[in-house]
Amino acid sequence: MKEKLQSFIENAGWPRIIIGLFLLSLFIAAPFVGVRLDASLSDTLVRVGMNGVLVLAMVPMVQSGCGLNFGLPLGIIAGLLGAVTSIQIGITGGIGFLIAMAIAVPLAVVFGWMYGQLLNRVKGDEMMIATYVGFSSVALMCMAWLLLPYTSPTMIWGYGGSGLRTTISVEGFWLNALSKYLHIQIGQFFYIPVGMYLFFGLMVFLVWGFFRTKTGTAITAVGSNPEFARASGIDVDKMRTISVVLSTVLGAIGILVYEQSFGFIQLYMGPFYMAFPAVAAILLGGASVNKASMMNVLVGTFLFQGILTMTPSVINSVMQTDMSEVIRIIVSNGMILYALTRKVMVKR
Amino acid sequence: MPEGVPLLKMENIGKEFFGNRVLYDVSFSLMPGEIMGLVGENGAGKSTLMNILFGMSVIQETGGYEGKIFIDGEEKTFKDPFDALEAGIGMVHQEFSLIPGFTATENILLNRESMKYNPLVEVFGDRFKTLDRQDMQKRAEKAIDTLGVALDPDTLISEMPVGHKQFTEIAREIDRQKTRLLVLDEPTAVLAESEATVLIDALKKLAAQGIAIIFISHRLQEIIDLCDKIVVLRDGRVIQEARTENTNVRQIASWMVGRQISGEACPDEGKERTCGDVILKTEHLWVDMPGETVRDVSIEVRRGEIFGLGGLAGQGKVGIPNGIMGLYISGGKVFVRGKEIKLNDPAASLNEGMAFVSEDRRGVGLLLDEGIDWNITFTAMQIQEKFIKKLFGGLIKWRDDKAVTKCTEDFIKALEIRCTGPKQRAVELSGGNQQKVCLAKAFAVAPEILFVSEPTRGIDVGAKKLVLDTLRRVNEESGTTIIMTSSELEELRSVCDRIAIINEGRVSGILPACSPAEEFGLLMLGHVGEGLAEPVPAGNGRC
Amino acid sequence: MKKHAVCFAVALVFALVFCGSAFAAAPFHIGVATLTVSQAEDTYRGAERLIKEYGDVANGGMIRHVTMPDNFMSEMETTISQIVGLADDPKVKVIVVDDAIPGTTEAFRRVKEKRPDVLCFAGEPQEDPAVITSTADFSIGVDNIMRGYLIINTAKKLGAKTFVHISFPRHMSYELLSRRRAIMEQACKDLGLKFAFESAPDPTSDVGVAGAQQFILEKTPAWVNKYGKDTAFFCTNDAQTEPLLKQVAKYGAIFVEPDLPSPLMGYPGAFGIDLTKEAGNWPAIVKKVEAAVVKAGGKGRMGTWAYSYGWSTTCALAEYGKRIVEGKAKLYNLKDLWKCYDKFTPGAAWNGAPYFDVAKGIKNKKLTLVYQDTYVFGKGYMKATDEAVPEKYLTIK
Amino acid sequence: MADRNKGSMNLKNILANNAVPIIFIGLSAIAIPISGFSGTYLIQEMLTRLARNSFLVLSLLIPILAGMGLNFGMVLGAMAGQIGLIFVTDWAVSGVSGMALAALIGTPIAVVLGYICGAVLNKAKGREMVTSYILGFFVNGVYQLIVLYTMGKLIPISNPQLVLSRGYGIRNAINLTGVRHALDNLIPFRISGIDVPLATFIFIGMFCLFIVWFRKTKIGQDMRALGQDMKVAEEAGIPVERTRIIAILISTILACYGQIIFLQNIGTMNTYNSHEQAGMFAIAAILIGGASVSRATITNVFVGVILFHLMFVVSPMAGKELIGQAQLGEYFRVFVSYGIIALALVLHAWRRMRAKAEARRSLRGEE
Repeated sequence: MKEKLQSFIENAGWPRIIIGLFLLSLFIAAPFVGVRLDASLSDTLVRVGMNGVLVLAMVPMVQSGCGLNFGLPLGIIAGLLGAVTSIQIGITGGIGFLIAMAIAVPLAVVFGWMYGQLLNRVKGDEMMIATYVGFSSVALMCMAWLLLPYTSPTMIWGYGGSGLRTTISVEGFWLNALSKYLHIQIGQFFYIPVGMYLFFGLMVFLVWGFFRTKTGTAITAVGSNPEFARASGIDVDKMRTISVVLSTVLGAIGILVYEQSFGFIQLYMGPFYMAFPAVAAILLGGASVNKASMMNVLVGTFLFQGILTMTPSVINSVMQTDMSEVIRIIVSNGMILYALTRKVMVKR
Repeated sequence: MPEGVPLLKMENIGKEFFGNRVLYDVSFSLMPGEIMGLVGENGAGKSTLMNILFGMSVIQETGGYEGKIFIDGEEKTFKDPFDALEAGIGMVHQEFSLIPGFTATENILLNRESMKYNPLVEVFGDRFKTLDRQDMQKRAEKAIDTLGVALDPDTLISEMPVGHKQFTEIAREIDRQKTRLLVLDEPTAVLAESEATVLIDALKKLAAQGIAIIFISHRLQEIIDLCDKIVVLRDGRVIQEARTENTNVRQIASWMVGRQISGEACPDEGKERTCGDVILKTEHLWVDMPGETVRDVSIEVRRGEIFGLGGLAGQGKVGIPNGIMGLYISGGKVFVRGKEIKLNDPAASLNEGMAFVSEDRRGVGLLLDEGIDWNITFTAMQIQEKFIKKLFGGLIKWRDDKAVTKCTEDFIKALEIRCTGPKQRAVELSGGNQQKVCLAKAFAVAPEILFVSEPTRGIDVGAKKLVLDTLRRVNEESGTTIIMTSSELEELRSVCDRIAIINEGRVSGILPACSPAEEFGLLMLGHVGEGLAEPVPAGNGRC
Repeated sequence: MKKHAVCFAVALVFALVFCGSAFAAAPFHIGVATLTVSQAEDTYRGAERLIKEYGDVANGGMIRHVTMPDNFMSEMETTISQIVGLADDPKVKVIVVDDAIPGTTEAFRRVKEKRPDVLCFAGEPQEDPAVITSTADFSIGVDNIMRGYLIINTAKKLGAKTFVHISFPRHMSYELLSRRRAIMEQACKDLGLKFAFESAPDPTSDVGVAGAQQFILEKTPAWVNKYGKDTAFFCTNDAQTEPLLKQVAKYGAIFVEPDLPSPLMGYPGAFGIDLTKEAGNWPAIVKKVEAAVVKAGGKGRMGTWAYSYGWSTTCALAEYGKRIVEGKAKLYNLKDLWKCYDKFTPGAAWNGAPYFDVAKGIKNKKLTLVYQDTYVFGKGYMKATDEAVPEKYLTIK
Repeated sequence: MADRNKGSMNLKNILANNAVPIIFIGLSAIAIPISGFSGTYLIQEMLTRLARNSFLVLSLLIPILAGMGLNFGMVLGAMAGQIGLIFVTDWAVSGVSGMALAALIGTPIAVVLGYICGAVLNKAKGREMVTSYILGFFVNGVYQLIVLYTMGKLIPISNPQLVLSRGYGIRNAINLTGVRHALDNLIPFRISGIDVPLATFIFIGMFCLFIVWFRKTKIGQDMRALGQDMKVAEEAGIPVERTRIIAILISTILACYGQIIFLQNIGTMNTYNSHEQAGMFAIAAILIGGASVSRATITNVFVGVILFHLMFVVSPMAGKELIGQAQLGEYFRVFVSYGIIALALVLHAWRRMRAKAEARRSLRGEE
């Protein structure tokens, strides 16, 4: 029994157990302080579905040894372009969503390819450069949002008559395009968007599957030991580029999934900090900077989003103070820090 | 023997690494001002002996040593190199321990700089003393003068020729006022002959001032020129201790490599071996592999042959397979089955039916963080699309994990890899088992030509035998041509048909494996033409 | 780097075209500094309205418009230099900064050091009242003291039984926001409502704007369930107002008015309202928004101000400054100020008074707090400007 | 032949080594006339910004010397300085003595934070930059916790101008009237209508001398050594981890002083945000000045501050004048400032790889 426990702790890792227990205690405490358990749980689950693909977008680059994708905004921008173009075209429902995706994915491929070329030139410094590439591309797009000739009245500034708004509602277009399929509603507050989960599941399956193909295996090997891969006749730069493209495409799809559930498209500085929650989630899930699994994605997204949902409401109700927000910041950044300073440990 | 108390006396030194005995009962002594040459093959135990003397942490971490060390007749134990420095022992390692952006002066006085007092020291402590550049310059010049070489103390290390770097290292040891014993580990390996001469003169000067020197080198002529006496180590034992005036290069060489068991060198004597036509040919191959530069190598290897590449470390033998397999930038021409192959492209070499077991197991040979199964099957999967299920008419190349596991299990059985199962991570295996995994990886592609580089380095005797037997078996059963690189001549002689000795990036000679050991010894030391037999052209071996 | 080069090449061509137009002589210039549309649309549009009225300096007009950083909380340096840069033009006699984000005080101080004659006006100061009044000649803030009572009062009129105040730590470090919260709590007690405080993630923290909005989006239904349908929600952050409006309409709760009220605040985004035809015409915008809100189910339960607070204030401050320079109005004469408001907001009822400093116990004429009547969609004006606010609320901390 | 080769190599190297400043000078040369700012204004602005920012940027030099890259952890020092300023404002100590007192209070806090930062970075060797970046976020949370919830309650702050009227927590903006321009105006100096903050420049000058001196000390030499080769330094007996901590410690303390100088010039303090961008902008400035993550000089600092801030001042205006929309200038500025950092990092990485290839080439045989 004791051994079992020990091996469980070893497998899960202390940080996850601590956060998991913390989250569990929040869930237990919730009903006593007047926070509805079903609603909270449902919120957390919905968030996992919404953010899951964005967190998944970290995996290919981590696996290929490019580090955490702080350049996620680049993929998000591709997704946003797809989203606004789809609204401009004006087709509603699932087809509109598909159109958005059809536009976003090729753009993401192009962006990702360029981004990959850049990262191949700066091996070893990927994370820092990715951060700044993300930031500057967001600023560049700020100009583009104002200048691009979109005309759909739901998107442009009401008063000025040109340029895109900061927040665009997707209601009436493809709000819940995925979420509404097969969704389960139990009572008023418990709701599971099965459609979105299926899609997320599909994405996880595709990524998982990809890493079981020849190319995916090669990418993993490149991340594990580029010299080994090279000696086995693998074109390391090409594999890295593929992984970056894949990450960027997933980022683009991820933001679309996010938006269809969220109901709004966030332009301008919106994508600026989108990478951080995803990075935090996957690190929280137990990934390291060069190894990540589907399990890391699922666990990490659940823990991170759970804390995000639960701390403000529960701690706020317990302590009657707004301090919860500060505590959340300390906890989540503390965990990332822990993950970064952890020595690469040899198991067993 | 000179009279008086010896400066250094090592008595009955022994050392074991994880049950692998590398030193047996080694004793010698050294008088002040005496120069001792320490010779022996790679792996004879020279470095371990010096590491013990210098108190390197690796010795402590692996369970210490046996025997006693006396300095001036007093017993000493060194817990770390700083103890040894304190006792007046200076060591110049094979790899330079220099800071490239610093001048010679700064390197000579690294962490021993002259300092001036300033009032801030009272607040912040001694490390806030300012450097006394003038005094540093003086000290550096003095040390350089002692060496008697022309070295500008203001030159940056990064801009120096290799020889000057070596002098800087030695000058650093000289600057230590306490240094009375200087250990030089292959100081001339990187030097041109003229530079080596200057160094030898400088060392003689030092000895004249009473500093004792232990000089490790493979250049036997230098040893004879410089040293007062030599100690020859072989397989961890002192084979011979002699005054240099009483010996010569030939004799030392035979002491170094000679073994009573020389009959074993040609295991298959009498057995007829059939070799085919030339399968691999290189013309003026050069390889830019740091530390193992290959300059101009032209060899021919026949089908079904086991071809050995021997020579001392750093001479380029390891560079040859690395260059042919495209791991390091290379030039010249390589023909396989008469067809010229594309260099600098690992995939092209692999596609030609060649495979490589790298000497750098952890760096190139293994995916340490992945399971054994991946390690073994990866190359075959990527190059030959083995273990791949094609779905949707080849659109998706799905990894066939079942086949992977099956193949891995077969190899685990065949090569007796000790592990918990196909999924165990490579990093958790012992060196010998890791080596078996590397071999299995090469066998998995069923190569026509197999390069094996230092296959027995760092593994125990049992594993060694298994590895060598496996190579022999594969050669016999599948007719695989094997090109094996090894620093252990005996190992080569026990397996190979012919052995090429590489010296300074060039072939200094090719001999049948049964040739006398001394001849190989001479070739290794660069004494081309002084050998007993003429180099053997391809096809003149036992084939 | 290529990108930069291309940008500049394009830019250069533009410059040559623009430089062509001659500088006709306006008698003096008015400098206007606002945020960008992505941060605060209304003030930016106010500046555009002024340019429409008085012309851009580049084309010989009166208005010199600059923007301040989006990331203004941490880029104070840029804010300062942008505002001080306005005074570099010797013809600038009035500088209007709206929103007067942190850094405005210091910028004004620097302007005054060089050009004491320049009138420095601040709209909606985000620095402490005591801080901004130390350098600005005149400031206008939204009357959070009065509104602390009035919003609750209006909420009661709309049938609210509970009042939920949503905010986060950083906002609660703003004196007026923190005090307003205290006043609201007291007013709730006095008027028989239940007061609740809910905290939400800070949009400037690591979760970003979207994460903060999402929190509101999912929590609102739970809150409505917890506190009942007759709950009035109030949120201190603009970005979070948008999803809040959407959910309030959907779940049938009450929303009196946004923190910085405007028909453009939150509503067009939340309900996806097409306002292209109405651009620039406030009454028409209100009508369109009203239709959308009623359709979404917020009839008689959701409100705002008919004219944008930020837009009106930017315009009024510039107009006020212009009239003072021209000698047509006097500084600190509120009647003159109301006239300026009226010019841009025909038909709207404004009220306001000089700020009362609780710590010092004196009125500060340099900061005037203003408020407009609340317009509830599908119901009409609430006559909030006619309401008398009990004295005691003025001193609640 | 060899010489000519070397000559062209050198020119190429000079261009490559200074690509970032060269691009910046080019950009500025185009943007200044477009922006329409007067020369006096720009000179004044540059002098002010030089005085304001140089110290913060200088604090980056020592960790670079020690091979730890760009210290994003300097925001920790900035926070320490701000805490010092809060107390000084509360006690109404004004002028230079107020600044000195603020520095005195900030120093021990900076020492503690710097030690923590150094210790954390020792555990993240090779990932220093990202780690210190996240550390900044983390400590920011702690800072908020302390300043917003304990000050005024657990930590006595009496001035009602500072504490929120709810009784605890510091207000979001603090007027630093007491120490405002205390240093800048200590020695009044005016030349043809331009105010020169002479005392600040003297102070910065003294600090530059300190750095020059520091490089000459034993510890400076040790840092240089381990900055170049940690392993060799360790073998030579230099206490590597300790020296690295000291490097960060010094940087943090200097950042603390730098932030105090910065804020005395700004005059108001954004309690919860002033420090946030301190690191980002200081790093941008030093990179634009031509420094790399492994090599930086005092000249880099000053050139960088001038170029970066020139761009900062000019680009919004230039953008506005060019495109006709005020806000595009703002976005353009953000784009330029982040883009340039990305570009600088890419160029450095590329150059490093080239240098490595070069070094390997020298190992190659005669062929």
